[in-house]
Amino acid sequence: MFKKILVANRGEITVRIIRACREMDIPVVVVYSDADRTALHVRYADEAYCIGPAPSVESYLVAERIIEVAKRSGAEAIHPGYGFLSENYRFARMCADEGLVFIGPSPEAMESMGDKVSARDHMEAAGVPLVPGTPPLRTVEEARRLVGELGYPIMLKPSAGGGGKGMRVVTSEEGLDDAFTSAQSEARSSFGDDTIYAERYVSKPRHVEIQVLADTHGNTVHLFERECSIQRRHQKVIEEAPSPFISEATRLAMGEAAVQAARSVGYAGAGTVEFLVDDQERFYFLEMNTRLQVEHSVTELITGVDLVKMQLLVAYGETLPFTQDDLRIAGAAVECRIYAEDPDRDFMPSPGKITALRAPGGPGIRDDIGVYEGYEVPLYYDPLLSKLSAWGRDRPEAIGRMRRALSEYVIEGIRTNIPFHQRVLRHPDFLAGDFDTKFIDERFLATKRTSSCPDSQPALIAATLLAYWRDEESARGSTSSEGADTMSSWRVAARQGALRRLG
Amino acid sequence: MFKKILVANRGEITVRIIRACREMDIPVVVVYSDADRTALHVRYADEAYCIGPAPSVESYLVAERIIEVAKRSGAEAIHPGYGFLSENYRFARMCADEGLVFIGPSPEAMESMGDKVSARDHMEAAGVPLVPGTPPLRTVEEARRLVGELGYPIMLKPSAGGGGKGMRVVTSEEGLDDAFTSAQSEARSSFGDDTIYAERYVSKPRHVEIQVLADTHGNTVHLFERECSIQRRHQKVIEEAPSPFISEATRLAMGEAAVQAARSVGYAGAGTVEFLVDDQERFYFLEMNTRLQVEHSVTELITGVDLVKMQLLVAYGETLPFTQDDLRIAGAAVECRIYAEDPDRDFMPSPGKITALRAPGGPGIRDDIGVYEGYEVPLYYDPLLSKLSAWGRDRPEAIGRMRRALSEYVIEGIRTNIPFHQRVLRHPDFLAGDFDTKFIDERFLATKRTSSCPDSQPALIAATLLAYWRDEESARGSTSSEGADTMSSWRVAARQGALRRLG
Amino acid sequence: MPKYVLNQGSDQHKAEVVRQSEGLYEVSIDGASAEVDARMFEDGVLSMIVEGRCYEVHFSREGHEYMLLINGEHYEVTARNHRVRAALGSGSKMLVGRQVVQAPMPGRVVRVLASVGDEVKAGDTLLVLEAMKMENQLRSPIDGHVVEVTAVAGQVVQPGHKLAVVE
Amino acid sequence: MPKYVLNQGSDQHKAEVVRQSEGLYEVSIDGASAEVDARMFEDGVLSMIVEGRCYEVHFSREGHEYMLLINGEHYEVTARNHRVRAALGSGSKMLVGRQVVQAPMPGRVVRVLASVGDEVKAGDTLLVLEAMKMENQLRSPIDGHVVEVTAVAGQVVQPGHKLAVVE
Repeated sequence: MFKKILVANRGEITVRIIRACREMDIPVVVVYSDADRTALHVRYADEAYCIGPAPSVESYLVAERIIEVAKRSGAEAIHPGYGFLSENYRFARMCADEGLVFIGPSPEAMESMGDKVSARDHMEAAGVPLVPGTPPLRTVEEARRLVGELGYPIMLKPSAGGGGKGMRVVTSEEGLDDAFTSAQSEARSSFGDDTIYAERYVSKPRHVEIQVLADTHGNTVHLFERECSIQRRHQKVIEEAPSPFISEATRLAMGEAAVQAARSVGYAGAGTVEFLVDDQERFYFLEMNTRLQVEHSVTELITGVDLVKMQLLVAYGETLPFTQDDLRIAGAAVECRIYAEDPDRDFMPSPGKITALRAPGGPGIRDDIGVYEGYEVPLYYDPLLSKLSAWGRDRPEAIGRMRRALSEYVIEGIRTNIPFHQRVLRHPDFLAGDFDTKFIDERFLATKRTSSCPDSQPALIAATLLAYWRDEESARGSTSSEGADTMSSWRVAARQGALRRLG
Repeated sequence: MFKKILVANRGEITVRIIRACREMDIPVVVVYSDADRTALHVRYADEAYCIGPAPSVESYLVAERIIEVAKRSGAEAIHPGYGFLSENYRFARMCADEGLVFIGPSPEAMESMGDKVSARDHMEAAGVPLVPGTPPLRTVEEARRLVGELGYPIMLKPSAGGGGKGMRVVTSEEGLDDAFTSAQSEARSSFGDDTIYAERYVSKPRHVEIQVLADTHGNTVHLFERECSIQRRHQKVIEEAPSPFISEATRLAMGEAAVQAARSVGYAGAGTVEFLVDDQERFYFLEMNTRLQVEHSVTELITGVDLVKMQLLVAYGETLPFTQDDLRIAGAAVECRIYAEDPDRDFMPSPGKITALRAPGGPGIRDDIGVYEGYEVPLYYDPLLSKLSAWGRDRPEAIGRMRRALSEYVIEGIRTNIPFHQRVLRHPDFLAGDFDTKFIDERFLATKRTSSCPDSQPALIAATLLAYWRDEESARGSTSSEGADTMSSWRVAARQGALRRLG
Repeated sequence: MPKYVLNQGSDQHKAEVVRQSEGLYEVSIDGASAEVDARMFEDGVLSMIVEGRCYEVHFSREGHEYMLLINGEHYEVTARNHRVRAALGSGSKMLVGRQVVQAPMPGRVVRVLASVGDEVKAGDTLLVLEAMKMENQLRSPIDGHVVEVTAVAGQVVQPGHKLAVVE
Repeated sequence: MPKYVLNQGSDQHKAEVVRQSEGLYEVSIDGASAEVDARMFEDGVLSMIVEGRCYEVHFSREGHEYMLLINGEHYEVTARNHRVRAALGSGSKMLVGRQVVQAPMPGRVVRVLASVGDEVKAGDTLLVLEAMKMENQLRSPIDGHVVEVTAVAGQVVQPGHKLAVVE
């Protein structure tokens, strides 16, 4: 195995990779920006080197500097994590040129999948399903014939432009003539081009992705799907595996398609093939992520496979220690991304100092954290604090454990989206598995929360006691003037036990 | 399911049971002593009632008071945890008399298994293997004949007395005559009674136990074994599942024997049948624990079954949701008991205040904790702070994860046995699975630690910096006189960030 | 006996506190009193046992307003003692007059949607600020007119930087 | 320049510290110097980066002796500056003379093994104290004779309670 590796990333994913290496007795070198000397990944590493100022363009994205640190420290390979340089095929090529192993697929595979058009072409050639469409429709008659072959419902789209202009959903042949005429005229007036084509309308779209793993000896397997339809503004926030929606037959077909997709570009390492699935369980290729995903833990929980260790094994040239037949789904897993953001204020980021932290534990709970108590969450990077995952023998048990764990999670000093997760995990549509990618934005957040307030009485009591203690404290003169009496100084007082005297 | 239950215990096991109930939406009532208002189980409960002073004989062991709280609060059932009243059949009977469900087996089953002699009789009748022996041996000739039938090696034991006096290990027939004569004479002079009998000598004994689970509808299954031979002074400290020692055939035979043992007393609920296993993989009944075990988590990790939830299900009268055929061993798990004790000072208990706490997380790690940062570990109870468990696809991965997690565990303010666990988990005999119940006391602790001290240089640097900061601090007069300059006040200073100014 | 006036949404309550012993209080809300065993822990969490029922209360404070998180639900309660209340008069929380919209955190102005003279409703987005890799909409705190826009798209701002004024 | 004498087991080292900037020090041990980026965190853990290598150091202190835990290994190092060292003379840590064995924690005396007049070696068990459900052996700190035994089996003792004296 590698004698030493470098992780070119920060935060919880770097901690995650350090943990895998530690378990394999591989020393880890990390890099950090000026803002990150106190970051957890630096505390956990074996070696750490500063590579520049806080903005990532001047540190975590400077390929040359990272490669220099790798060579100077004697690291044999570089794990890019996700984000930053992880999908940059030029960086992968630079590593190879410098005699370093890039822990990921070949630069060629990355390049093929990195460009959307090239990726679609590869997929079409490999027989992986894409959203079906027609060539440009010149006349109403041609539209009627070709759309009839495609099948309803369809979406009429102008070849030029975008932004929803000129698009029309048509559910049956009756509506086609009118829709075609008006779409053509809108396209003409909007873009000066009335070329219209039709694409199958993906109704109630779900985002379901397949984890694949391939070695350099021709073995490619899939590790089943992750359901990632719980998204806010196209950002995944809750993921689970398996999907509560797709059938065993669809799972099998999607897994095979994903393996096919990976093989078609000579893929090696861990990757994810993302699909859109409609309400008829038809699936269409979206894109392939040529790296580890944030949500990889749910796959690890249902398969028992440590994906980071597998990445290292494959990068070192070893053969995958299992075949497709060895893999089974055991139970169910769900992951909540814990962000430093305020769900009550439009999910505004909430940087600052974590004054208290207690992560949940107990049966079925896994916490992948990147912060610690006393840590100042910096402003420069992604607000992901931790990924909380829960495993259960079935979906209800996994969700029950997640809710229980969320209720135990103490993060003080900054706001987090934990209350948001708790509300989603109590929502009847989520529990029933009845949701699509629009659920959070269009159904969940759009409906005003009806405050049932079961604990209104304790809230009144708590506020009374807090006001009482504060008054007692000012009566004793233990705090300064009202102006300086900010919450934070008051918190410090609580930490020093001053309030326990009052209690 | 029950509308509400009471947990008649404290510490991490009560937190464990609360978690299961929370996941099943069952409100939990707890009881606490005067020393435990601030205990984690009180903070996590739905309801909490004080039942008396700190000593457990005046609180956690007062059956009447606990039953009164259960009735007053409307709890329908009582979970006894382990220790305290958990194996007290009179308490179980009192519960039944008061219309409360005792979450455990029937008082009759508890009574049968509680008495060693009665338990052995039951086992003999049920065909469960006991350490084979002979009747009293009156003459050398009789000894030669009966011991020959039993098979060597054997242990000669005086019927009277104990403490090792008069005992002789005999490995073959040649040594028998001399040993028998001298044993007789020593027994006569020591106890005034020269009756001698022989028992099969259990060489290199291992402690392997089988988890069983039975419902009240006649279904009894086993959930495989736990290896518990890593003991210090007969106290288990590290447990794992499966045992690295026994074969599949032995596993099967032991499982069947354990089910037989449970059936023979009409057992319902979760229980453990403990066996002694010799180096030939012959196993002998030791005793049955009619309750949840401390080390139940390793079984949960390899089977995916939540044993506490199963206890609740069975107590409510439901049928087990699986049969023996549904159960499989998946991977391997190991547990370390984290105690407040100082491994460098003869494992002296180390009560006090936990000034900082950071529990490990990440893949495969489960932490069942009963304390929190700022908690004062009380003097009155067991020093078990937490149970740390690790799961892996195989034993080496589980051990690797455990070592990694131990290295992340931060518990400041008191001493813990974490360094002891780390040493055991690096020991070649432990890694090879080559140990028995005498390993820790006779081989591991008996050999002086050869301090390889790989990090001696950083230790010198750290001590220098700590001394330097302390000098700087006193130079500024920020601490009081030398006499008051205790470590704890210094720590408080560090917590308040004073030292970061110096940094 | 310390007396408080509590406001939660549109509801108003009267509260009283009597300290009975170390950690033990009698708290009455609108005349209904309860015995409360209350402890403040070092993690900044308040633990209460109210007549046997346990609550872990996470909280923060702004002025006299307490933001409480209990069992995953948020509650906002203002608690004023009689003295403060007398000084305050009506105690209304309505925002009136000139409102300066400031940057709540360092970031980069991505888009400016408001122009001077625009009529806006409370909650309308005035501009979009990018921070921590996320786009954040800054909204008008009141119904009114935009009287000043100082933010420029692409500009990097520090907390407290004036971005717009609504009147 | 602050200078220290370090003792680890039977080894003695000379150390010097130069503060270079916020969090950055040059520390030399026996003349070999290293640049050390050192931070004390709120959990009481010291984080050091020594020429690129990271260490998390858990520590406690008694007098001038530091008990350090680094990567799961314990180290005990005494660090004295020149002033302290001068006042101390030889600095030897040998225990001599009359030694009082006290209860290190509250507990119950389970067994008393030593009698007045017994000859004991350092490390011999004098009595057994039960606390936190565990039996704890209290041992003689020196080679010598038991001159006093005040502990009685069954007795409940508080920390600091005199149990025996060895000379």
